[in-house]
Amino acid sequence: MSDFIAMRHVTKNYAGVQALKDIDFQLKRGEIHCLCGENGSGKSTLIKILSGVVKPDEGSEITIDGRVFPHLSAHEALEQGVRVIYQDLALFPNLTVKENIAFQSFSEKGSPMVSWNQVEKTARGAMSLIGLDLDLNRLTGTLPIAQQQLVEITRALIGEPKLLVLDEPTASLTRKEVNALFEVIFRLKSRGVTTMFVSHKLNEVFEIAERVTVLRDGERIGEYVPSEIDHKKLVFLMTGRKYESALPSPVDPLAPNLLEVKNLTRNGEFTDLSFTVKKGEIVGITGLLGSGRTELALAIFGMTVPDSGSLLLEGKAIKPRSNSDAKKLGIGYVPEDRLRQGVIQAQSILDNMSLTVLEKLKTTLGLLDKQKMKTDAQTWVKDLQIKIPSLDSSVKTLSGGNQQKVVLSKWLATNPKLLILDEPTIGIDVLAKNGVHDLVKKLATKGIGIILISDEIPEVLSNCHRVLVMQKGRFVHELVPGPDAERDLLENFNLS
Amino acid sequence: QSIPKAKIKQFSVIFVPKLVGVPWFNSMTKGFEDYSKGSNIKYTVSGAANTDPAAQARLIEDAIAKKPDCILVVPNDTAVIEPAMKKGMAAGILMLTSEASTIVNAYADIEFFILAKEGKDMADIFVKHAGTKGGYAVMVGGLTNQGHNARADAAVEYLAKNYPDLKQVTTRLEGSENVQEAHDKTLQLITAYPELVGVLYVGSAGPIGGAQAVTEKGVQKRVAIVGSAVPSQAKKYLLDGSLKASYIGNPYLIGKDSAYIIERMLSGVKLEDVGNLPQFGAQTVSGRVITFHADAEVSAANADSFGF
Amino acid sequence: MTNKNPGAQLRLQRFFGQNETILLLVLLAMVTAITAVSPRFLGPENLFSILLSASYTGIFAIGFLLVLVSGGLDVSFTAVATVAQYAMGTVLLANPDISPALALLIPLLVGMALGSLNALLIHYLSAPPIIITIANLNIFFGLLQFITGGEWLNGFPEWFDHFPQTYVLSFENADGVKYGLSVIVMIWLAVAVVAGVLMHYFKAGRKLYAMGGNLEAARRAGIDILRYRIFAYGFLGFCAGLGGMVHTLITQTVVPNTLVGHEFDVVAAVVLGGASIFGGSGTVVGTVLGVGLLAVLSNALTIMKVPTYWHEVFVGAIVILSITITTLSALAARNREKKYHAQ
Amino acid sequence: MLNNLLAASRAWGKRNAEMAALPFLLVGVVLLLSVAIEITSEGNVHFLSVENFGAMAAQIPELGLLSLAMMVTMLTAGINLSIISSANLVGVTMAITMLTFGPGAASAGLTLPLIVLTIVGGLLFSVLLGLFNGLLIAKLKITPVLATLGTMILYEGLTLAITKGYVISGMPEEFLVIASGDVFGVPYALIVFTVAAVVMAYVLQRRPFGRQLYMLGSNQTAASFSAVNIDRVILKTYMLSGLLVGLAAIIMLSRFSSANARQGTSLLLVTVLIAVLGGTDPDGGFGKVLGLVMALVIMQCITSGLNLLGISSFLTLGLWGALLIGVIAYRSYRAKNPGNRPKSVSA
Ligand SMILES: Nc1ncnc2c1ncn2[C@@H]1O[C@H](COP(=O)(O)OP(=O)(O)OP(=O)(O)O)[C@@H](O)[C@H]1O
Ligand SMILES: Nc1ncnc2c1ncn2[C@@H]1O[C@H](COP(=O)(O)OP(=O)(O)OP(=O)(O)O)[C@@H](O)[C@H]1O
Ligand SMILES: [Mg+2]
Ligand SMILES: [Mg+2]
Repeated sequence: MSDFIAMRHVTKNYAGVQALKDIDFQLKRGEIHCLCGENGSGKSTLIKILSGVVKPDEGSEITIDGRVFPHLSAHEALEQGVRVIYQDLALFPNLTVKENIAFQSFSEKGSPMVSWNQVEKTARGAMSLIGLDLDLNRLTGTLPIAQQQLVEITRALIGEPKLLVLDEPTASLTRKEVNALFEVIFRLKSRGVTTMFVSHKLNEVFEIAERVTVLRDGERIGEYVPSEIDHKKLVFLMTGRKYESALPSPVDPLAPNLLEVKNLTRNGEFTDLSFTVKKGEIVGITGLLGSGRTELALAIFGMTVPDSGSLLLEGKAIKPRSNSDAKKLGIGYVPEDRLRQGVIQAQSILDNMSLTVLEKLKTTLGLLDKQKMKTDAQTWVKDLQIKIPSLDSSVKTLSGGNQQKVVLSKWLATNPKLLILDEPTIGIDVLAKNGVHDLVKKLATKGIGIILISDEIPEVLSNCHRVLVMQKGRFVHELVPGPDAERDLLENFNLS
Repeated sequence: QSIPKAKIKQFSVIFVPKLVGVPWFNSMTKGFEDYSKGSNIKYTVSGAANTDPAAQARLIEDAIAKKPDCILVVPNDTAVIEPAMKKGMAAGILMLTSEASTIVNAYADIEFFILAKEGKDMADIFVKHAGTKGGYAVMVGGLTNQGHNARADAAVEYLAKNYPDLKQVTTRLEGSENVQEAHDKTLQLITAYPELVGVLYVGSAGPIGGAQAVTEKGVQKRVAIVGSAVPSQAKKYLLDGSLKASYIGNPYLIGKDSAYIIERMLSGVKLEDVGNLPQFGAQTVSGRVITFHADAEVSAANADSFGF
Repeated sequence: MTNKNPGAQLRLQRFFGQNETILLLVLLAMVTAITAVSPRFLGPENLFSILLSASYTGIFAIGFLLVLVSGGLDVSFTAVATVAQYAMGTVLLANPDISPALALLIPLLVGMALGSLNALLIHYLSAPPIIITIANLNIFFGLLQFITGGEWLNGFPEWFDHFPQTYVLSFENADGVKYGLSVIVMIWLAVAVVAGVLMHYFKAGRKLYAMGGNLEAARRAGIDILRYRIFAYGFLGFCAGLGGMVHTLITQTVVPNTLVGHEFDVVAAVVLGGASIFGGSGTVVGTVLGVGLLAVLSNALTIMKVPTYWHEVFVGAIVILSITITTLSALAARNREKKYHAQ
Repeated sequence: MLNNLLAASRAWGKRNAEMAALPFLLVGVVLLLSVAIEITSEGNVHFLSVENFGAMAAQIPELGLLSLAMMVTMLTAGINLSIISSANLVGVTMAITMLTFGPGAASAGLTLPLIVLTIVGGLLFSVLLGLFNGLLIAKLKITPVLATLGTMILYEGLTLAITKGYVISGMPEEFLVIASGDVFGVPYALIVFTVAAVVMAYVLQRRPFGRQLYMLGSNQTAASFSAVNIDRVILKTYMLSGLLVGLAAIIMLSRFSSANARQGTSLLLVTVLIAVLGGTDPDGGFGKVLGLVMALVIMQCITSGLNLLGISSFLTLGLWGALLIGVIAYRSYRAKNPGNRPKSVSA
């Protein structure tokens, strides 16, 4: 099989940051090729160069079907059949679903006019390819993030895709959607379409990849066949280190209830939810997309008001009306959308870390104690092992895992009794993920009650004391992680 | 002539008009300059790009820093510039104003029309064309334009006293600095008030817009358009009868006579002793206000003689 | 609420929740109220004159809409219009025999050139458009006034004179005077229709919406951002030139400081028409309605015999009120959609 | 010694990238103007003279306060287009109060208490006007441009309705002292501005509210998820903007001894210009008082300097625009080519 695409000597320097160093990378026609590496190892950059969004430095060379380009333009890449689903979605929130899906046809030569019939037909056809059924006339921005991802995937199937690039497409998908996606990939493979795939969920890599290229710090480590390496080896190749993960230390069965949720209902979101969290307990909540887990979290965190039911914290009834109420009560929430809800990217690490505790940092004059602000932040940086250039650097210079730790530290600084973590490891690499998991378990030993919301079954099973399964706004199952847990979930709820 | 050149005192005068870049003040400045050609007075203009009174006060303060011999201000708002004028006087500058008879902090104020006469003349001309019965409206350039308000007040007062059957249909309108606005508002007046017999405009764009409006509606005969239009612009409308009359002074000549007054004052002559003016002749002095009357009726026949 | 036909119901709600529909309802309510107070308002003569006097603002607004939709902003268009009309006026006075077509082409070209300059600066300096265009407003207007001394232009050739009184549809009133739909209004409507078709039926128009919705996504989708920026700002420049030309045709004069300073009148009309100040949304129909609403208001205040001193209070209050209504109904619509789709 | 100084200045420039060029620009402008004025005026007039500094000192406070009022709202990614019309409404209200009760108070020897009451009332009123803006933005979710565009027209309309277009003048002498008086040659108004600027700098940098305001300006959603009460910060911001406008109104009223509906309208866009020149990001989240003050002084030097040179105010307008574009071009160049780092260290 000849190489369909060959990238040679690809180098990229972002104003002093060496994102890629002299990378060679090949794709064979019709193969499924995974790109692995830690956060910031250059995966997205390589993809953007291939799609013509980023221009590589002088000396780089890209060959597609025998044609040689020193660099591509976005338009040329599309013409060559390269379709990319970006990590940070690239949809037009103000346009309808059908227009987003068929948008590529607007760049084709031919009539300068739009044929709306054609747009609708194209969109419908592409959706049927992956068995999607969405209101074509809905504005894309009003869709939940998972459905937006599906729109993005559908869009990539328009025209004559020769190469489908997926940059962490499964980050916000649950197993059900992931399965559907894999099916699409196999179907496309049978039509000769090549797939390039990036994921931090290594089990998925082993499930689907035919070849794996590993990047580390912008350098190519090598190319492997999955059957020849295992999970641990791959992690080692990516990080240059070995790691072990431990199960959470057991909860004291006599520990008092920290949080009691009784018959909590919010119309249209969740119904009649009751559960408890003990001090030092990690309760996992998993389920399908749109099952209402985030909504539950927001209600406990005071950002929405439930219609009925009650909340008790340490035995006392609470009714947080806002998240500052919740904060005062000792509740913290790490939101699911790190980039939009979690960090303030443009601002400094110091400012992000102290945002929740500004009132506590006041001196007698009512002014902020900058010194205390800094020393406190330094302590968190050390405790959570956050890798930062300096406290004054903006958060956007950090990798995903370190950004997530900044969010965590912001809430830990409030000295919470209850911490709700909503998808805390989306899009962060194995080591960072491991770091977050270790941290969560350590916090539990200090008596903090934790609610861990996650789509990743292995994540909840290996980090929680107890797992609740939610569907359509109700709890449908409860289990304690054990040898049969995984099978149980798969068989009863199609969750793997 | 035998005085050595170096010993001739050079006087510098800064002219601060309401705003720069409009024909009226361009023409007035030319009057200053032409009068002073070959004399020992040098004029510079320092005007704002808009009629914001605050901006003008800033300019006066800057002008004072330049330590000229004399500053002549045509204020957008007399009250606003008082403190700045006071500063100038304290700095020993001959501070003068024009069109600001109520000024307190100035050595003299030059008025180129007699307000009472202005009111009477405008009113009389208006009545000549609009008749003595019915409704009329008054439009100024801007509701906050104090000079326009004063003239409008004078005319309205005179009309109210002498022609009781002529009634103002509504409060003063604004838009007389903008042809389109004057045109639109005039049309609205015609629509809203069937009893309308005429509109009196203070502000040079107003009469043009008004004339266009009555032409459009074919009511030139019924609604008299009278106001202070720029003669060169007005001529066409005066000829076709849509503009009945214009009443305005000649800024070029006003500039020349103002320059004359300034020259005399700079050379130490008291205000009372200025004497007859080269262009407009007689003047009266009362307190610190020196007044001559430059405004005259513009007709199709004499429009060209105004030179602007 | 019944669940018989939720889809149809939603569609109905969508229609009534639409900004354009709400605006139209507000406009109709206003017209009814005004007519109740002063029946003269509703006469065809007055309505045609409202259209005529709103025409140049209307033309500016269409151009402004395009820039807004593309995610940009431009407050320099009044200065561009002034420079354009001044250029035309100067040429006309210097060569009275110049062919009308050529003379009328001048402001359009000047407008497009200056508009494109805005686009180039915004693109290459990657600077906020509002800042670049405030700067250019000062540069364009300042230099024009400095160079020309602000002299007024008038006394244009004969053919220039009668333009606004050329009617497409004409009637005679009781006095036997002709009135009707002026060509100038038709120019406005033509620009609106062209823009409307362009925005909805042409790929170029959809690309502008895309850029305004998500610039990075547009870049990744292979849209040549610079080209479409030049297109949007150039089109506004074109509209500014055209508006300036129309303004000169109506007033028969060029007075440099009449348009500058009235940028916010146009901004108010366009956002009242439902265009988002952050780009990506807005329609031509909404914009025309927004312009209409403000034009009706300013016309009606005099006709309703409201004392002049209170006019601005009314305008301010109505602007705040309409924006509140459209903002709140947009929020309500979004919640409705969410609820419907959650079912 | 010199090296330390250089290093310190480089560190400062790094920390304050958005205003790093301003000190040089300021020095450059002053030098250029001094020389140009010296030459053209043949030594009669000096840029670096007591008179000129006096003139500039008189003009800086009101423009400075208004620019601060504009800047705080821009930090939250908002804008306040109603600053000028608020100032006029407040000014007119205060003027009418003093004129109405002035004679009575004077005969009773209570002029001073009346003035103090008027000032306090005026400040409260302007905070209220700001609050109204804040309510429209925070509670009704109207975008700041539109909300303040509406109130800009509304407030001006109210002032016009009150004054019928006439100017209200003749404030008590004791009130005029605010603008005309000085201590050791420093005008009171300048002191007011300086104090306001220093307090603002502290509030923005060192009060919890200030930090929240910046954070909210960068990413409102994330700030709200961090338990920042968004509505309250926005309300406070616009009230603070109102308060600064109130101070400007007092100074304007005292400086002109009069108030009317449309004073200072030409300053609106100038305040935006000054804020941006001083490094405030119109997209929110960044900007410092020090930068604004430097930009203010630069603008004032240019305006006054060009006036002294006798240059047309239209050319000055054009030069402002060119200066702004120049500074933005410089910043954009620096952003694309940061530091004097060699192109590739590792290669
Ligand atoms: N626009 C940019 N400007 C400056 N540096 C950048 C830019 N984009 C990426 N980088 C840097 O280049 C490096 C590689 O980034 P890239 O996004 O390719 O990593 P990645 O492997 O996709 O990471 P992740 O798994 O977190 O998505 C990182 O150090 C990143 O900070
Ligand atoms: N497939 C779907 N069809 C219709 N509405 C959906 C769908 N998925 C999600 N939603 C709605 O979108 C909203 C938010 O979606 P989101 O994906 O964040 O789910 P969620 O409630 O946070 O649950 P989870 O955390 O389990 O994903 C929910 O209110 C849900 O009703
Ligand atoms: Mg990536
Ligand atoms: Mg969720």
